[in-house]
Amino acid sequence: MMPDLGKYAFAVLSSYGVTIVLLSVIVLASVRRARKVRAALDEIENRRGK
Amino acid sequence: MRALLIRDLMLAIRAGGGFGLGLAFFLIVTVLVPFGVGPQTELLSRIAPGILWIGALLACLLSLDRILALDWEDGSLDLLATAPLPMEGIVTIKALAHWITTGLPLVLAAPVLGVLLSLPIPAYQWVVISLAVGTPALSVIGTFGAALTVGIKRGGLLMSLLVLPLYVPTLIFGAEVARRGAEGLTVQSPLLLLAGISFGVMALLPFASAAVLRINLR
Amino acid sequence: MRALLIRDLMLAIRAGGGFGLGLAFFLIVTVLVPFGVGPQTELLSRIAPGILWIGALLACLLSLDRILALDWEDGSLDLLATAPLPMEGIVTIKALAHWITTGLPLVLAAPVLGVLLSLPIPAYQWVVISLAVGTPALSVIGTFGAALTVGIKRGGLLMSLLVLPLYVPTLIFGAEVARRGAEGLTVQSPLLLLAGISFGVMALLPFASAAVLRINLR
Amino acid sequence: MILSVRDLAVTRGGLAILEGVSFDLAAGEALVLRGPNGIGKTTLLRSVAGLQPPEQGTVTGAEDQIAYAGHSDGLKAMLSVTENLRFWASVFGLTDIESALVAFDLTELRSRMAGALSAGQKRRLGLARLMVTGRPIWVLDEPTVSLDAASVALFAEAVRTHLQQGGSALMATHIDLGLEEARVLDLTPFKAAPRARQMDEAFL
Amino acid sequence: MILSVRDLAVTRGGLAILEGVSFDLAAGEALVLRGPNGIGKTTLLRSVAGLQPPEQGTVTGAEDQIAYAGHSDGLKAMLSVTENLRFWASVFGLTDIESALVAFDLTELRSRMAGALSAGQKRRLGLARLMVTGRPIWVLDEPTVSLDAASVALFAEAVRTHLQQGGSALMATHIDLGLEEARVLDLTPFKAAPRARQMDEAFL
Amino acid sequence: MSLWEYANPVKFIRTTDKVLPWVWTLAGLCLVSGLVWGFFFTPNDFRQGSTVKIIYIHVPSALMAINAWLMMLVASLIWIVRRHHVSALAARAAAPVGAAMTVIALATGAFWGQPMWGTWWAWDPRLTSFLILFLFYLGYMALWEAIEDDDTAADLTSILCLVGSVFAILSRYAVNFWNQGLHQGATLSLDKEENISDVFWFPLLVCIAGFVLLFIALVFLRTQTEIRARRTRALLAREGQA
Ligand code: HEM
Ligand SMILES: Nc1ncnc2c1ncn2[C@@H]1O[C@H](COP(=O)(O)OP(=O)(O)OP(=O)(O)O)[C@@H](O)[C@H]1O
Ligand SMILES: Nc1ncnc2c1ncn2[C@@H]1O[C@H](COP(=O)(O)OP(=O)(O)OP(=O)(O)O)[C@@H](O)[C@H]1O
Ligand SMILES: [Mg+2]
Ligand SMILES: [Mg+2]
Repeated sequence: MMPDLGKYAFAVLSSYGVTIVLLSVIVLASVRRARKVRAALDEIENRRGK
Repeated sequence: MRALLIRDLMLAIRAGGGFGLGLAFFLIVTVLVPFGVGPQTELLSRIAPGILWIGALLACLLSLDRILALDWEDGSLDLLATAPLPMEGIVTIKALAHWITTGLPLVLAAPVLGVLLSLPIPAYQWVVISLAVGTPALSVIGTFGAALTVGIKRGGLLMSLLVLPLYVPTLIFGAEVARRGAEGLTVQSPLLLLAGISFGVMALLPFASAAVLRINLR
Repeated sequence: MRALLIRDLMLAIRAGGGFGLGLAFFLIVTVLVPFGVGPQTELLSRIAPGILWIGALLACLLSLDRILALDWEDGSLDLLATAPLPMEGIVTIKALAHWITTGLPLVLAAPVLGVLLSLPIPAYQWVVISLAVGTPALSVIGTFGAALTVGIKRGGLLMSLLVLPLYVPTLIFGAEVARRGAEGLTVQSPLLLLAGISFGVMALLPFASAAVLRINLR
Repeated sequence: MILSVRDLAVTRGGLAILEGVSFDLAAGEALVLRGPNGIGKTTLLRSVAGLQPPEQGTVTGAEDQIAYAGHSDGLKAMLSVTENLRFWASVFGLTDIESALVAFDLTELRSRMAGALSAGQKRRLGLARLMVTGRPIWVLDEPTVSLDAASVALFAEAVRTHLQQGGSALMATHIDLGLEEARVLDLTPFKAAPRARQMDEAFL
Repeated sequence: MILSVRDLAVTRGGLAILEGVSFDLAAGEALVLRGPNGIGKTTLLRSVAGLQPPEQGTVTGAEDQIAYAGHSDGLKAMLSVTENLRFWASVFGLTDIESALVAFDLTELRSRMAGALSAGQKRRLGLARLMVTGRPIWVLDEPTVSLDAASVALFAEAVRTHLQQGGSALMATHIDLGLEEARVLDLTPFKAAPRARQMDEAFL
Repeated sequence: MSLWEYANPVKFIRTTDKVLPWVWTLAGLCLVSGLVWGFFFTPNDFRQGSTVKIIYIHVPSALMAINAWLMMLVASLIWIVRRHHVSALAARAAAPVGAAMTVIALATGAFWGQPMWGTWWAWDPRLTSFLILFLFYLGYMALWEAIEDDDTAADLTSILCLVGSVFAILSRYAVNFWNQGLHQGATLSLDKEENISDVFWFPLLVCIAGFVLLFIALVFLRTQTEIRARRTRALLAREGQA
């Protein structure tokens, strides 16, 4: 399955690795903060609603 | 306006800071470089024009937070804002005072410090000319940075970070003039570009600085 | 004492200044050097170890005035002096806090910035080691300078001038270690001397700093 | 020359502080703002002086008429008393500083650096600055802090003279200013109900 | 526990300011220093607190007994109210800050950054610091500056409690502290005759 | 119905809530298929060997890094001229994403440069101007963080963005003047004749689409978050807390 990367394996793999890590970090951070802020807002709105 | 300029100059001389600080820092950088990279003359004279420019730029960068921060802290800026001076005038005067107390001494000191770095003879005039043309731009851009960060608690750091990329074009053309001068090449086009930046920046940036300062004061 | 350390670290992180300032300045210097001296890799890699050391030293120098000046201005230093802490302890903690917020980040950032200056591969480890051994000395010496000039109106300038000559030996041996490392020479003797300076300074200078601070406070 | 404040609301740090404040200040009149710590006197005065845009309401007649003196004096420690005063005088286009020095009993200290003054002397210098602005409306935030009785009397005298010359004064204080004739406005009733600022209303 | 000051002379900027000042301060006692601006109250207090060596005379019983609060509050704008207090508490080896917060009505402001307090609120925080030092002698320079009437009462209350617990207080002020029981010492008679400092006498 | 309606926070959240799942899905699909295609199913270049595979992330991230700044510039202008809160918040939301893209482009470029040019870093014009762009991002984000008052921060950062853009162009020009390039020219430009073969071209397009969609999704999500945070603060203020 794994393609033959030849002597450049390190460069290619680390590029993909860095990209995947960074993209995941920014996505996860965004999603987590979105959840947190949403929860905080919901709490206040519900309290107000009651 | 004249009163403001005179006060700023007086303060710079008397309270230290402004006047000596830039010059001292310039001196420090140039003196340290041979200790750091080693004493070989040939190497030093190759990097001399660049180091002089970097030293001048750092000296400017460091004295920036005196432009507005001190006046902010002791309340003078509030009072100036209620005084009958246009904000554009205030920031221009501040930039001018900064140039006189920092940029001008740097220009004058550069040839002397050039000796310490074995600056090639033909380079002297071009280092001085390029600094004379370029440092006003540094002061004006720096005033914009200072206005942007006045009143922010972590101002100093943030200001350096914001101003640094804005300084890059000036540094590139300025150092290019000095370096080409050192090698005896023609310097016309970088010098024109440098002058262009200086004038453009002086004509336009004070408006941005004034706007930013007004926002920050409210 | 622990409370003081924690407070200083907290302030450094929160109020900016301390923590980021040194690092940002280090970054600024290394990024600017190529613009100044030109982009030739071969030239850059020759001066890289020296520039990294100078950058680290300047970054330390700049953050020194935060060690004591801020506490002096808002009156905390008066209060600390009347608190049941020995003055020697206070200055040691202050130096430690300065090293943690400035020296340590510099050590960690040096390899990354080395890439920008095309630092030769064998030099990486020696740059890091020499900085790790040398920066504590910079912090301790700097605290002495800060104590000497606290409360003086033109403090910043004066301090740089006073501290600069005190920094020279550290810079010479530190940069020598890094440079020899880069050229693959033996580094033992400058490294030993550097370590000697660091330990000597850490053992003795706090007493001088405390004495000087006591005099300055009255 | 009338300063008139109508239905003013001010915010600080994103919170509404005061609302519905209205008052007029005629020539020759002094108005003292009172209220507990943190009610918003400083914030209100800054709005009136034009340093901070009000959230609601209007301030008319203030433009270029106001000399403001806040909690900090705007003095330069490394300039002498006369140099400090002369600077502010020339910013406002005046030249005479002698009468201000005399009015606040600073003649003996004239060549002292401002940084070497005692707390009360600094304050006197800060107040003397008002007299060299030539502005008709004085807006003062706790002007008599650190002043001894004699200096408070000097201050009251200076304000009275200013009022007689057709000026007016708006002051916040907790302590006696020695100005019995001044009108007093207590800010406590104007404390803002907890609410968001206007600019946040789009988000509600 | 008695603080005793004998024949004290103090200088400032190379000039003699006060001389021949003597007083005692017993446990449970409060002493208020008065005198016009610039007479030397601040300088005297700094000498008593050990921040400045007196030129002549002695201060006994002060060593490690004094909590000093000067014109500036020693607050960090970027730390919250509790963080500021807790820091000073742990410097003096204490941990409880709640009672100090309550005594100066700061509980509602506890998580506010000190930089975002009003002038009076800052001052209250500066005074609350005294309560977390555990020191018996409070040396205070114009403690009630910027405070409203209610806060002055809080302060007087705090001083009284401190006195009842066997502490004592030495304060300089121009305004009423709400402490009728305090002894008053006017410094005017101790004003030094114009003369050089001792250390300069060798040159005369 | 005008486009500006979406500048109403509530409306913005409602609309983007509907669109977001689609954008996420599409972005995921494009990214995964593009990267898998590029990584596993493309041949090696005869000259560059397997390193060509880096192109599938390097080029899209570099494109997005620049475009994110452009988007921030437009949003800042809208805020300055029309004072729509959402656009200021969108600019704020985009900055960290743009910065991440810049880091990816820098990192992949460095990994690529090591085998191709024998060095991680060279002061090539394009690389250099990217480093400067990264500094702009850092400064912009730091300024947002440092200012407490939301509208003040919006005003100041917009002006910084405008001035910064001018200087970014100036720097780009200056850097070009200063040093000769080592870096590839524009292979993507349409008017040139085909100088990249279809085998590489199609997966690259898919990847670019994936990055664009991911950027849109992230900006929508983060803008929503900023709006909600702002709303939370406003509500708390109304109740007299905070
Ligand atoms: C740290 C190093 C690098 C940085 C910061 C960098 C940055 C960039 C940038 C900004 C673009 C332009 C996107 C655009 O304007 O359309 C780009 C495109 C490209 N880069 Fe790099 N690059 C780096 C290293 C490399 C290396 C080492 C190679 C290969 C030898 C490479 C190959 C390419 C290619 C083929 C393109 C597409 C060109 C086009 O079609 O426009 N890059 N890179
Ligand atoms: N950044 C901020 N965030 C939140 N609240 C703030 C901020 N800055 C100030 N405040 C609050 O705003 C209120 C008004 O402050 P202001 O300084 O106007 O009061 P003041 O009436 O002048 O008080 P004082 O008499 O103590 O000087 C205070 O309660 C203060 O705590
Ligand atoms: N560096 C200096 N050189 C000369 N005189 C000075 C210097 N610093 C202070 N003084 C003078 O010393 C005197 C005492 O000052 P101090 O601050 O002790 O007064 P104070 O009684 O606290 O006054 P206030 O009530 O105004 O706070 C003042 O007259 C002041 O002008
Ligand atoms: Mg106030
Ligand atoms: Mg005093």
